[in-house]
Amino acid sequence: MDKELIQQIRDKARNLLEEGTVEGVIGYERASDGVTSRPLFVYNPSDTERLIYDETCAHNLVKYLLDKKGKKMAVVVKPCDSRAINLLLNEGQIERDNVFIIGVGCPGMVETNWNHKSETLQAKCRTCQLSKPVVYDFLAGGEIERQAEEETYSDITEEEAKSVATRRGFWLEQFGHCIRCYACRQVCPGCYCPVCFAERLDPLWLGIRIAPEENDMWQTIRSFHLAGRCIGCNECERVCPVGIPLSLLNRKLEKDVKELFAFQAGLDPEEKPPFATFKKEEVMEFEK
Amino acid sequence: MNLFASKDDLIRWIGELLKEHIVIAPVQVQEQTLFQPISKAEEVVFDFNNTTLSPKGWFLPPTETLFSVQKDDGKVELVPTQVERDAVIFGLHPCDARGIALMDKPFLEEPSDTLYRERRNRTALIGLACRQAQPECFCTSMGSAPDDPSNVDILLTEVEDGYIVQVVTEKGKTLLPKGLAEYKGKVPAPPELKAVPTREVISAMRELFNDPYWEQVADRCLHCNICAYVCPTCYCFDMRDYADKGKVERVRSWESCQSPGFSLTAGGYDPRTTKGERLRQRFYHKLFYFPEQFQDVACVGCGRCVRDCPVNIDIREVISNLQQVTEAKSGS
Amino acid sequence: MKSEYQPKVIGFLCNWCSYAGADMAGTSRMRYPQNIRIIRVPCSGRVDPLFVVKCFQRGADGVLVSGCHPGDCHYTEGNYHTRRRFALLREFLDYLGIAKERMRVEWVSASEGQKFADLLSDFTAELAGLGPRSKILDG
Amino acid sequence: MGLESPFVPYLATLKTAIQLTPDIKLLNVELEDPDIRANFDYKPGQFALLSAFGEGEAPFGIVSLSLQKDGLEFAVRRIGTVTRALQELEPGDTLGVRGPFGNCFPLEDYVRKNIIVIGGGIGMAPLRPVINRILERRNDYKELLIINGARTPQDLVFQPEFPAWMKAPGTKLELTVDRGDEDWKGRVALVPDVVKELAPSPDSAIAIICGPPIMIRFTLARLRDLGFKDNQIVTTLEAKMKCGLGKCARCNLGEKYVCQDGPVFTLEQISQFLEQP
Repeated sequence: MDKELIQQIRDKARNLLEEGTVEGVIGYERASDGVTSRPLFVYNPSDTERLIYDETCAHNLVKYLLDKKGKKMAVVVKPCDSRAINLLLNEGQIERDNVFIIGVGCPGMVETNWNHKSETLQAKCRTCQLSKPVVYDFLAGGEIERQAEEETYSDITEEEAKSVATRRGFWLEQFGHCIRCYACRQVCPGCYCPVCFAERLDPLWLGIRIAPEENDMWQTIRSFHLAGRCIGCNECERVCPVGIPLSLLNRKLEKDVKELFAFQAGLDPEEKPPFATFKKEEVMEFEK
Repeated sequence: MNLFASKDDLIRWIGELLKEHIVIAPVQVQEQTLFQPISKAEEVVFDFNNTTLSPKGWFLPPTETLFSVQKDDGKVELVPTQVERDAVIFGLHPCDARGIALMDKPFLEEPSDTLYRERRNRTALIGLACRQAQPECFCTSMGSAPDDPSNVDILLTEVEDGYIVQVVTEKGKTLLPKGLAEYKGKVPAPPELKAVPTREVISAMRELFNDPYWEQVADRCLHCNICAYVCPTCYCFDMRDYADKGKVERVRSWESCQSPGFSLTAGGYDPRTTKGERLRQRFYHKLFYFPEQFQDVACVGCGRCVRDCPVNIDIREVISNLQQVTEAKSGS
Repeated sequence: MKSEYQPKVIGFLCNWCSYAGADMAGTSRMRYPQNIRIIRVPCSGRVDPLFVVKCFQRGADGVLVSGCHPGDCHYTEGNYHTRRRFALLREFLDYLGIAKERMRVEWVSASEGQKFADLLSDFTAELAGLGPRSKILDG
Repeated sequence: MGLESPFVPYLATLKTAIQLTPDIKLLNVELEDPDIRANFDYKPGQFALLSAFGEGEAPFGIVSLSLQKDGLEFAVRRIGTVTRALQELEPGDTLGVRGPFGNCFPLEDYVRKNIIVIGGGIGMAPLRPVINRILERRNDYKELLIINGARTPQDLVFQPEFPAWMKAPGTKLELTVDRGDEDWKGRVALVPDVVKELAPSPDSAIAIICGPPIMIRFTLARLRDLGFKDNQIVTTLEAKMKCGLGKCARCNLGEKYVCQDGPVFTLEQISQFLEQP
């Protein structure tokens, strides 16, 4: 743990609360296992001492801003998470004036399970090119030198090279494990529809059966609704209790959106997302 | 009398059981250990921490057809699902067995859920005592123990060179393989677990309902259904028809009190709209409503929700927080 | 009775161009396969990817989304959005194991009855070549 | 094991379907099995689950008085997929019935009392058998005041029965709508205001109310202003229900299951629930 960095976060949080700049601060504290971390909501300056920050702080706290609409909140934001702020600003879900962003540099988060912390960096962190959040009001700890690999999507191209039938088999097996707990949706900062298509009753797009056909439709639509919107925090995959490799879906779409529309979500709060705009002159594969 | 079986004996025994039964046992699927029907004894995993999902799914499947609607010449007939075969759940830990015993209470209460009852009657439970406890385990605070034989037909306990076979019920006796020798050695002591002050809290629950604690702890709750679906005692369900090409079935699926439509009526009325109200329902059902109705806490201390909650809402911590709240209230 | 495999095609046709094109094919008595179930939509831009995925889930062998030619949209720009959306969806479904040949996006104007008939013949033949799939469980 | 499964409904045939309002139909259904029909004994306030096969099941209050008198009737308001499918059934079609479930209005306890029945919109449905039971045993009760509100005149539910209700001795029917139309000569007022205006006396009286939550909330306040005690106010609760058997754990309010302990409660009982509706 970087004590100095943590002190900066605590001091800032305490200031913001004492001055009344914000109603609450969303950060991290140590989890009940004493090893990993969990989200913490601080409303009382004295509780700021519970705030921590280290390589287990994987949660993307930006999601919680959607619960706190209309309230002034400060939030601890890692570089990858900061893209979610831009996404939500872009989509008019949060107001910039209501959010105080305590940016933190990130050396990369490690793989964790309850009561267990590994030395291995999360896959998304190995290719993360951001040395600091893309948007912040205060940067705790300053920029961090990162030596990231380039994102080559090699796992995606590997999948693409397989036959359609092989891919079908692979995904059906994966979706067969899905228990429709909807943790992937609930943790996602981009999933905020007041009524998700999965809960719409009329028309009933998705049945209640926890069965491959329905699960397949659930995951297909869930990930496609995030096309051009997924900011790559990979929280969905991290929280999946049955280990479905959701990043293979999200990053496939990320890759295609990059190739087809030269767009990456969450980098610019003003840039129009790919499905909100078009170029008259562009020609798609099916038109050739 | 305790008997002794080597691991080879067990494998042979499972092979025998497979002839007449569906055998559901822990198997390794990618990174997970899951209870699944096996086709051969070698698939069974003996050394595992609690499986990703509890074996409750055998009795209350994630999805099942309750009955199908058959139309013949315009005449409608409803055909209920039948339980076809006897089954054995092999290798379940005592906490999971207690989970099944607790599920019995709502489902076997009259009018009993026939499909559940039939599966229950036709399934034998062969338990496996836990030689090690995980940090998330707290079964001894929830009416069970790592070596608790009370909810299984046979309990196996691993010893150095094999397994102690303890026959608990008559049903268990009928399943026993022939020729097992008596076990005369010592029965190993179960692992010790830290206590959670459940009883104290339950008696105070009525006073805690409107405490601001619920909204505070729910702040970080994502309202996913993980805790409910991994839980051996969560039993809420949904029912709906499934129609495809003239085939109509009434299906029942798992549902969780954390999901958005859970208590929302068609007319648009919902008694639980805040995060705290929704999360509170889960803990009240476990720690207050279920005990009021059936005298037992609807938790077995298996630790799955502790282990799998993405934001570390730890029921043991909730219980001790509630105790603190109670103490603070009575102190002031 | 024909025993050979007849693929099932769902066609989402925009009201202004493609539906009129299909109508023209019909009224001009052009011959085209009868495998298509047509759903008229106000604009190809109305077609939610959800509709297409649902079709495949419930057993369609192929899905056609058809609208006005780019530049001719009755609502000025609906079909430009269609183009982007389904270019991506086709790739994605293919990745998930539903061959991209099973999903077509075509621009058919009100006067292109022949084009509509020809493309349906071609699509049906291609789907027949791919063979049947039972719901979404097969590629 | 067989048809004893509590989830398998009784088969029934739709006898008649009468359009009561633009979105409410009165369905009269007949249980197919004569033995089941003979034993399907229900009381005012109880409900049943109706199945539209292919869509699903939903709970409805039984609006008829007794099997012998009117068979089995339900007022179904089109509100979702199941209700739509039920409304689309034609006479002769098959549907499913499970029930009767829940408790009932303890009308025996109200003998020799003044009864005030207050219903809004489809909330009149469970009150209809209450009114008809009182009229059937008219001498057992004192004054009967019925306050029935709806959004518009067309939305007043049991209009064909209004003449009989008005004619009955010692009975007053007060109608009100939120919005009138050209032909409407009656009251244009909200139900709580009508309660205030008519100011029924709480002496030896019971108020039975059902309607949308907002109407109930303000009506309760008016009744309390008039001096009604919580044990003099009775209502029937709505909740998300799936099984009707206290098993699916969907409809609880605190430790009470609406499907088993309710749906009929006095305000006094409700105020003691841990969780408030």
